[in-house]
Amino acid sequence: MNPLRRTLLAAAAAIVLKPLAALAATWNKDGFGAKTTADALKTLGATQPLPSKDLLIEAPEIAENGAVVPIEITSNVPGTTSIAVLIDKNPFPLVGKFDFMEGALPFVKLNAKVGETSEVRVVAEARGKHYVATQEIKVTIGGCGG
Amino acid sequence: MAGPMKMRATLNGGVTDVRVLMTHPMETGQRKDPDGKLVPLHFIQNVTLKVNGKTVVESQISQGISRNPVFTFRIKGGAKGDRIEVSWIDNHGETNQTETAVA
Amino acid sequence: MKKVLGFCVVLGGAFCASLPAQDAKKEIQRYRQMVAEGSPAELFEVEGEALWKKPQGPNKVSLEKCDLGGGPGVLKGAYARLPRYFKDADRVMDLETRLLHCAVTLQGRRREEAAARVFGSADRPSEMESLSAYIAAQSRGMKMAPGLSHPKEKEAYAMGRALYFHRTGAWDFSCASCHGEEGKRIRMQDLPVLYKPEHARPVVSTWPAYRVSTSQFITLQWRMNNCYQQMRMPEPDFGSDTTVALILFLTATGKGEPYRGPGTKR
Amino acid sequence: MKRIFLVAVLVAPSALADPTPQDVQKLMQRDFHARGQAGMDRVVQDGLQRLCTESRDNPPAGAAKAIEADQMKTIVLPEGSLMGDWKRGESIAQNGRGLQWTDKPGDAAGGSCYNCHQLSPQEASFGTLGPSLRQFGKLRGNGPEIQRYVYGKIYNAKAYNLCSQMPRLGLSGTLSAEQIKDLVALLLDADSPVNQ
Repeated sequence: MNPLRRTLLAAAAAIVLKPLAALAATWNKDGFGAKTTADALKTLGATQPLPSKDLLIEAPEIAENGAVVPIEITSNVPGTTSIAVLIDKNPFPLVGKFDFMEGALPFVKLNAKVGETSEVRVVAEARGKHYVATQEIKVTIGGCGG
Repeated sequence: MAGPMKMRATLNGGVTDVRVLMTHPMETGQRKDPDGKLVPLHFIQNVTLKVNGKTVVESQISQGISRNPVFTFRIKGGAKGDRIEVSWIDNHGETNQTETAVA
Repeated sequence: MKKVLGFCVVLGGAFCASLPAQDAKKEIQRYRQMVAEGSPAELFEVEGEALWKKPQGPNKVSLEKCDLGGGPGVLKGAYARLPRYFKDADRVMDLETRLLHCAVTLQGRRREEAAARVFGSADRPSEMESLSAYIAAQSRGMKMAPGLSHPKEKEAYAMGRALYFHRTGAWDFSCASCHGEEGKRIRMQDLPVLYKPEHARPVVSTWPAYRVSTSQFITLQWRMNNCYQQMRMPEPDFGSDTTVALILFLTATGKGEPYRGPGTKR
Repeated sequence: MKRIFLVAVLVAPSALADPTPQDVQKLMQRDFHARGQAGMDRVVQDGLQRLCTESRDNPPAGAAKAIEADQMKTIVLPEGSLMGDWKRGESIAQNGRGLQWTDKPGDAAGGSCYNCHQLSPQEASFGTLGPSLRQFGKLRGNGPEIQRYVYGKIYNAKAYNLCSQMPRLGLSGTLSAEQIKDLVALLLDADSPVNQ
């Protein structure tokens, strides 16, 4: 590759990467640093979320391994703009917050670490209100342990 | 350099499922290496999903997401050939991105 | 009366919850299903493809001309027909043994160097692991049909079967000590009886695999190695006739099953 | 010509007869290497392992009795009480390490008991390769005779059932006399969770 072409490519890469990094600047430091679910919810402005049957959690009741626990969330609450996922018993309960814009459905499937048997708490925001649903996930021991 | 990503976007009955895999250790900062030293906190903080250049999902995540993260998102409608892009940035400022067309 | 099984937390172990045994089993199956759907195994395929095409060794060539049994460079369906006899090496080889052979003969690498790091870590998978992921994936949907007609293949199969039932080591174990009776488990882990086709089929059609508990991609050579470790035995050489014979015996027992890996394991 | 070919075909199966335990051992001696504390001596079968391999764990009664008697002689009962501390016994039962090439030789090993047996009701993640030992002492009492039996069974299970899949935890050097006594207490002590 000739030097000029290399320089041009590097410049092109920088242009592509920079706006992405700039866009991705928001990260709720206080929320992710909170050691309790209550403190994390405060940073989301969701101190008293309303229980909702329209917020669906699809997750196994028993996980063979806490390192990978699949959790699928669907919000049928009209006007949902974000979904936050918390594992109550984790050292830092808040594991993710997903903001949905025009074009995306309020749905996410992820794999979370669940350190010990815990409630999974999902909080959705819709039209200025917060809604909540929970499910317990039990974590067990798998094989030989040797 | 960041390890590979892999993505699939499939149109199914008016909804496009986007499943994206990322290579990342997602270190909690509490794990010890074989020599007994703590492995520093190292995790993806933001994941962005774009459709034809327009951002549709902005995610903030923590070290509580499993190693080698896998996410599925859903897009309303969509058409075959739509350009799907996913990018991430971690707490070290490292980034990676991948793109695919809806199939 | 319904049989009740409890479940304890990993940390502390003080708190236990109860669920009826049947529901527990169903829930664990659902967990496995969901984990498999979100498996990062494909990431290793991407790395494996790059490695397959990367020039390496003194000869500065890639592995793309490696003959896995179907001719130089033929990947489609190759994994489903391994282990098998290779005339150029005059022995039966499984995938990893063959890859090591190609690293030596094509790339001109020293065997010791190419085999120095065959089992990787979560942070850094080994070449063998990534290559296995990539190559095995090219056999999806194809029936497992290892070589069983050449005299050396028959010999290896018989040896694999004898190894399976051979009791030795500090704890007097054979493979059948754990994988010998139906319906048994170690801790919560069900144990397939691998000399029975109905048990071997779902197993051999999903290796190699991503292992959730360690975030590692694991191969059949690793599985043999780790079983012997837990049997309190010394270590089998990578790619030895012992390991290949066992892999052939297991694969032959599960033959006919369409390959659907790389899979996901506990 | 044709006849010779036929003979060859008829002879072939015998050439492919199952390898003997001697054949297998010879291959293992070539294909394994010592690592950590796992030495190559472990590849050499003793008489018991040989007989159990040859008979697929169904040894002829006479031979079995003779070797069982030999195995019984290996059991050395310590002086005094055989009842240790059930709390320590519980953690020994939980521990699945010991004698592997990755284990440090000096570190205390475990008995791997929960891998195969149900014991305390608090531990739900137990294996089923061996029989459940729930309420073992409650059902069988905890007098000197049963203490000796439990100690002996853990020390060398093969003295009681030649081709048992249970390791000879004392004879193999996995567990010390003190550790085995703690396991005796886990099974027999009236206060042990096993007997609740």
